[in-house]
Amino acid sequence: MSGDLAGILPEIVVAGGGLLLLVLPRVRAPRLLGLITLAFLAAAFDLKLLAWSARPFPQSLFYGLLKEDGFSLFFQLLILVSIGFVTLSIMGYGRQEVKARRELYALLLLTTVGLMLVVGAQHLALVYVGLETISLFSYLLTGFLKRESLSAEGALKYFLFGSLASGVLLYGISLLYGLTGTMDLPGLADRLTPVMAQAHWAASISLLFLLVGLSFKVALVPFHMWAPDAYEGAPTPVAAFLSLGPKLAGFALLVRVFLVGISPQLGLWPDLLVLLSILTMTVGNLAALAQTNVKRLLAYSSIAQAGTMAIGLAVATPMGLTATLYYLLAYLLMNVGAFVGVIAVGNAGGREDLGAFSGLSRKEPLLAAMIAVSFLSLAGIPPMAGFFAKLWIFGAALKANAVGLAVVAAVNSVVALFYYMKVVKAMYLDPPTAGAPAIPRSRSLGLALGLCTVGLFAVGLWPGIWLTLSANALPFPLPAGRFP
Amino acid sequence: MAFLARHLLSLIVFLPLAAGLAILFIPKERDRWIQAAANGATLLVLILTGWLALHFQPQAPGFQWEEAVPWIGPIHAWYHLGLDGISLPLVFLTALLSFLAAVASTTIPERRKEFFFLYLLLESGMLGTFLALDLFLFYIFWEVVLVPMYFLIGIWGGPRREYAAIKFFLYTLAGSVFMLLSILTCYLRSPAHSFSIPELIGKGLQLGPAAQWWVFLGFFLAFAIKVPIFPFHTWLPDAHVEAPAPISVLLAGVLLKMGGYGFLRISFPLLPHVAIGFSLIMGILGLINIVYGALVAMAQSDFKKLVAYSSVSHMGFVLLGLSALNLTGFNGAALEMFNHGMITGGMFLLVGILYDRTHTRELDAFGGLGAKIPVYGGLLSFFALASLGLPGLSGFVSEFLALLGCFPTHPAITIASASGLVVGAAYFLLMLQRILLGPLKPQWSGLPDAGRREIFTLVPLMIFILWIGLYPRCILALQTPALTNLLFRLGGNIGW
Amino acid sequence: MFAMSPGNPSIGPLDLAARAAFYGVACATLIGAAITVTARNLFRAALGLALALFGVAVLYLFLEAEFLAVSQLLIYVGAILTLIIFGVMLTAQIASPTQPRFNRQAGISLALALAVGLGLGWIFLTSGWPSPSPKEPPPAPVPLSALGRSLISIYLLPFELLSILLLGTLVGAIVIARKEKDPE
Amino acid sequence: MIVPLPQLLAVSAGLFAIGLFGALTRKNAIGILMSIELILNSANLNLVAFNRIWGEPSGLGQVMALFVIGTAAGGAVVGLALILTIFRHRQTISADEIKLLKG
Amino acid sequence: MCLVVTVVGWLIMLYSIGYMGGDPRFSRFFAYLSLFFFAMLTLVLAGDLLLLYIGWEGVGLCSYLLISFWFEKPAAANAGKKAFLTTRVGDLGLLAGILLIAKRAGDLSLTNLAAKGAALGGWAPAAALLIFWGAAGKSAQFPLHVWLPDAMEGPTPVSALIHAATMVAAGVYLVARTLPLFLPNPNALLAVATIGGITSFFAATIACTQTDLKRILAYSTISQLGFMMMGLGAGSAFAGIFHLVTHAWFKALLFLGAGSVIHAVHHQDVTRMGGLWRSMPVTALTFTVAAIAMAGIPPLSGFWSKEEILRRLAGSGPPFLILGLSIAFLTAFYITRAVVLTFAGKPHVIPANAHPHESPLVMTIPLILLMLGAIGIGFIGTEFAGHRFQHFLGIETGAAHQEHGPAWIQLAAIGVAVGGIALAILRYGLGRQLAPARVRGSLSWAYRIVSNKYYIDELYDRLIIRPVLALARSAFSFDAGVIDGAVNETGNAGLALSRVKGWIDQRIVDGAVNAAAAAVGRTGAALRLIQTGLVQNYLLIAAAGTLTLFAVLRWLS
Repeated sequence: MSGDLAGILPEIVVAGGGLLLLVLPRVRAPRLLGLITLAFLAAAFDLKLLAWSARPFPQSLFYGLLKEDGFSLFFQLLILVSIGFVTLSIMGYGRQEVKARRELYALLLLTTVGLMLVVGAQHLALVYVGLETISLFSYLLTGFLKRESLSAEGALKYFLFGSLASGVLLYGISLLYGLTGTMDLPGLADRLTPVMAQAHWAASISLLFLLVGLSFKVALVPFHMWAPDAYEGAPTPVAAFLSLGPKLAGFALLVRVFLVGISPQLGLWPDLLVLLSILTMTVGNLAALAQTNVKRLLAYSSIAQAGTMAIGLAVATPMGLTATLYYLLAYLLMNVGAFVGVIAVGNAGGREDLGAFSGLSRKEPLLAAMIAVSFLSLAGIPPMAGFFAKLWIFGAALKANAVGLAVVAAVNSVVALFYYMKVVKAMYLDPPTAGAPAIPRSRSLGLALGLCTVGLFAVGLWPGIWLTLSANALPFPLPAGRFP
Repeated sequence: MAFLARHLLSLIVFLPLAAGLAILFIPKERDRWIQAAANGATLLVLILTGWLALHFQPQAPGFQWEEAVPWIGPIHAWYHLGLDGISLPLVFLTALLSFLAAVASTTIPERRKEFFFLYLLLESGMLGTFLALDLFLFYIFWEVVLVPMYFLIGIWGGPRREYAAIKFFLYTLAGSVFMLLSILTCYLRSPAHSFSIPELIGKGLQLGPAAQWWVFLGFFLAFAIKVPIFPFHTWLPDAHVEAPAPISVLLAGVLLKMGGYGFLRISFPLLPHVAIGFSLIMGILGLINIVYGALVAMAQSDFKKLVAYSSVSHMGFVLLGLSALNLTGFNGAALEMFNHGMITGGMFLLVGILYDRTHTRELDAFGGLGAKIPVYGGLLSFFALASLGLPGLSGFVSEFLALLGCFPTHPAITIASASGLVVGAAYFLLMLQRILLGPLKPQWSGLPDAGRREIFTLVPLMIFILWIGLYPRCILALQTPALTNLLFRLGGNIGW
Repeated sequence: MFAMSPGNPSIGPLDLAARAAFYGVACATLIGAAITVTARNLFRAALGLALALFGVAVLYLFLEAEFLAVSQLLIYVGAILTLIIFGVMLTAQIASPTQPRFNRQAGISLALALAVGLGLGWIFLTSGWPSPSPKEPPPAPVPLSALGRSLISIYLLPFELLSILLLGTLVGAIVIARKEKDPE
Repeated sequence: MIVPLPQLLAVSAGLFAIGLFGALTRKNAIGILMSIELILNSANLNLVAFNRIWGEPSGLGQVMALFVIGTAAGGAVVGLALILTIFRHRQTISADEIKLLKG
Repeated sequence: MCLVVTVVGWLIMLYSIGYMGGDPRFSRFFAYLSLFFFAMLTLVLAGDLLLLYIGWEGVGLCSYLLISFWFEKPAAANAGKKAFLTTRVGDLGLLAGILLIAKRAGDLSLTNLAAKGAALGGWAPAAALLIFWGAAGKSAQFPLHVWLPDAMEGPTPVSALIHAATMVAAGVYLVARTLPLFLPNPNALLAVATIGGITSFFAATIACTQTDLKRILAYSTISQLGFMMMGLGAGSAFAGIFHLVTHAWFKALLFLGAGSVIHAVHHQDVTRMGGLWRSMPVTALTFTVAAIAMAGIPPLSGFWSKEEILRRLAGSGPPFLILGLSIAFLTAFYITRAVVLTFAGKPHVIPANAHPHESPLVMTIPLILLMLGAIGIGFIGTEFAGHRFQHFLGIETGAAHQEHGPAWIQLAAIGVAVGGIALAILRYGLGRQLAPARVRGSLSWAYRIVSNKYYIDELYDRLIIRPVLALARSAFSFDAGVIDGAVNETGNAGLALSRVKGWIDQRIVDGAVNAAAAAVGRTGAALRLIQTGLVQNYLLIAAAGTLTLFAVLRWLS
């Protein structure tokens, strides 16, 4: 038991941080809250790094409910980094009533616990409780801008949609349990093979429900419709969080459940994922074209990006999965960059539409350049990380002979370019709006953007390191010589 | 020094970028410094490439000044640069036009710091594209060109700049995305398992005939959009017209060549069977480009648009030469790229000079300027004549070689294409007539003639145009061995 | 004999009575559910939900899960439903007779729900449900103590996570729902 | 006591379908919340029933059902908090009037 | 040829100093002229078709530059463009021919052409005709001759040099050069001869009707070029080249003389001239000598070369001979007409304020020198000079020497020349001045017709002049209306076509892209509509999506 507790020490640290923030006496300086949060996150990050270096893998904890392997560590590190970025962006957020609330930071840390546990979960009970934790806290965070009715509206829609989705997920779990008698992922994998033959449709339905529940988390089309509304209503840092945390967890679980737990040979999950990813990319990109609110645009963009990432899972090869992991890393950096840009611009006048970005390059050349780097990376322009991420995905699809998928993805990346460039165009080509308020300086936002920019180039120009990292994080041993 | 000599190509590629970054740190008020830095950097690159050209050994096999460093370990992508006879003229062209256009960029009115940063980034990208020997690196440079170009058109362009910029960006990206898929397929389906172009060529691809066609088409789309080949050309008039003059120079002078270069460097040697099968289509497309481009150019009333469409027509000769599948044709195609860069680059500079003075490009707004600004008139006539393929000037040599090369392969197409020469003459003469001849309009009575700086930007081009027109061997000798190699691979007619 | 083997011979009268009771409870549950989704009056819908929840609790009893039945009553009916009724009263939208009960997509939703229900039912009735070992006697119901033990041993992690969840939701809900007095 | 599994599952399927219908059609946000509770209950019914079949010593199904009840409580709290907030802003909790965010 | 170019060219340059004096672009004129010499000499001295082609295009360029030298005049600008374009059409043929030869024969040098012809095999006639096509463009042969009359918009020395003496002869030179290609192919030769004949006759008739002095000369040039082509078509390079040389002299002289006149009276209309011999005797003298030379009166140069061609034509068959003779007749007629109208008679319609005077020495000296040439140059090709020219050319001397045509050809040639001159004098020199009765009286040899003088007038008028005039008129109108029109219409049609293409470009090609983009955009907008903001719509879509996924799953398995 003590070994188990030692294994989840980082999670305990984070949870402790969250609880500490709850019981902390009222703190006037939001920066202090942020720094405390960051300190706990950094501690957990450090411990996770320690765990990474202190192999052997994998370790099974808590009666096999939790698995500490390269995969979960990879995701946990990504989660910690993204929550760190979110914290930084909260610290730079202009809305005092949001960022001064210690409950916000506490909830963020508690959500982090849920996220970290979920990505290592080997048991559907833990998966369910973990997902519920993430979801419920996400709803709350979305509604945190309580003076704005839009925030509550977004949160409510998110909540209603999410509750139904988790009901469906739960129903799927219950059926799966009925068919196999277990919720243990490895055990499930063993017992499902005969069941698929015996009760094909019941098993199919249960897995389909599972897929739907997870697709909601990742916001795959047609389970994406909450996302734009929630993103737009949420405080921008929370929108950034929504585009990262739940997505990371969702992808981790999709891999854990569908690629490892249920082998792709069972059933037609890869085909369904192909369908979902095509739909998601296309709908996400097309819908994003018509947007003028940058936050909403980014919501659709992150839907489309998730669709692209799903290709790596759909082809169900080591290369594909590696590509998805790399993509997640790149996506984290560029999406944070984009959202931080929205926050910085929104801080000036509260506007988050394209017009607010007009002429930014003349007023704030450095800020504009960094935002542009993020958007160009999202569009997949080399040598930023986003390009390489797309590249691996295309490569994985081609390698798996899914040429059609690769072509659809390629066409989509062209469509996507158009709306990403709308933002860049506004910043660089449009004249500044007369009388627009100056953008307040924020060190934390600058730090976050700077880190993202540097990271995008670092991941882009030396992709080999990160590719190897992703490949090492695969949840199954890499077949020798098959990569890439 | 030895280190520099060993990394000469890298130096050439990244020198502009370094200078561009340095320019970002020059205070905005020091405009002369900014201009001087840009001029200096481009001049230095020009000197270095000139040195390369002088020390290039045409007969030596393979690539020269090659550099290869592992870059992305897991996928065997290398940082691999090298120079051969196909790339050398284009590299030199890039360096020359970049320098001249930088000198001509004094007319850019505002945001000059950003302009020159992007400009130098663009130069790095273009040089890198021509020097990269690794498909992956090639693609990166290829894309790197797009971004600064987007901004250069979008920020400093004409009234419809935003439309033109995004159109250019979307078109080219659409093409290059498919090229990326093709590159990946090559990589995945080659026993070489590498992105290195020589290695891929050496070991071949393991692809069925149909798949080879698809891969070829992927490359083709990217290159066709860049060249541009009908019907993928519609970005070109917009982009050329809206771009500021120095950028139009690079756009027409260098960027279009990237497509033709891609055929010679990648598509043809990598997929020889398809290249042979594609020859007829290529020839027909070349014909369409020539005739169609010329006819549309004739209908233009906008000076710049006319020159832009003339590029479409001229690039048709490149295609014609490529479709020939023999040494003469290839020589013609490669030379036409070089020549067209010089000639059209000069034309766009001239358009810019006139536009700076008059702020109009309507051909009918001019007239009789030949008497008012004779130096300009002379320069314009010179470039127009070079462009319409007057023998003795470089344009003729390459067009003739392309026709000559294509003739045995596709006689009918060649003859039909030759009619483009007549139409070409027609619209250029019409243009000259509308600008220079006829009575002088009163509003231009105060028009100053071409200044020293402007003449300075044009004279080097004229020297080259004349030199190559009279003594084309100087370039042909450089590229012939490399093209011969390529033809060996294609099994084409080397003797012709 | 539990389980579904069709030709089970030993069906005694007691079984029959139990079975009748089961069907009754099942019907009550479904009717409660139906009231929940159809009642125009929201308060009545809440009562329907109570009926359904109660019915489910009785079904738990049938399944020899007494602790769960009690928990259902305590937590669901006792707490959650009360909360919901509070919500109904706070938002003062108990009934609005002028408004239609359903939104405009009722028809298609009905078709969809029917398809789902019938499809699920058909699949459940036709699937061969596995059983661990058909020849052995049915496993004994899980004793409460085992349940308790596994909650603090095997399932400690989700259990603790659940506590974090509840704590967090309470705090968060208070923050969000509380009327803002001081702009902290 | 003997309860045939298929019939039980049918009840759960019925609850699920009714809940789904309610979630799709109830105009009132609280009504949707209640419908979702029905769905959760249908799943719980499954869990307990299957637990009875498999007779696992750890009582996984029942434990899971307890977790579900717990999370449902949390969900109801969150949901009601959000509904109250939106009611404060808009004086309505009718799902087809909450549509400022769209497009 | 080279000598012709340099010597005649030198004289014309000298003349130009006077003619162009005072022009603001004096220096540029001479720059262009020098460039022309460079190109022309390249053309002439080229030992290789490609180099020849370079010179060929070069002279075309200079021609363009010089025709539109006074570019402020729209007519001049148009004429230059027309010249360049029309010859470009011809160049196309030449280029194709070069390509063909290059492909089939391997190299492009002008040596061993006969062997090349053999190597070309069945392609030889095609190659020959393509080359002829090119030559036709440059030498203004039917139907590509339309540019030459317009080219008279250029300064007169230019007309003399380029459009009379040298450049237009380049086509003849080319055909002569490549004659070995033609020789084995009778059909090719026939084509050359036929085209040449048609052109020549056609142009000659037109020349009879023109009133613009330079245009008369221009049509005469066309006619003479056609005549040369006929000579070549008859298979004799010598005949063509010989006439080319003589023609260069007298036609240059004619043009310079005309230039001198125009310089003096400032217009070009012969009907408004007359009696100019008084005020400008040198010009009148030289012009008249040149005219006589051209008309073919021995012993002036034109006679010898013309006779040579006619003799050759006799070998080609009677139709060609008759055609040749009639051309010779017409030539004599129209050139005399021009002389008579310009110089003879009283100065009757000159504008009152104009005082024509003789041109300066720098202009008249070249005239005189050219006159000497026009008189004497013919001898180099005759028996009297021992066929020096044939030896000089080094081509087919033997054949030319031995094969003497019948003597009546010489006589006929003289006859038609004299006839033409006489007729012209009759009609223009005397007919105008004298009353009809005096005409009857003065012409004793027409005594029998005296009583029927009206009939003779009628006959002349009806049978010769009217039909000729009508023919000429119709030919001119054909030229102006149909062919020129066709060229113009082609131009217009091309323009229209290119406009259509521009439209296609914008609407169809670009349109397709834009339409695709618009479709994408509309889909995006439609997707916005789906996102209604109603959460239950979202749920419904999600549920329907799940069902669909299930259906897909069933369908797949």
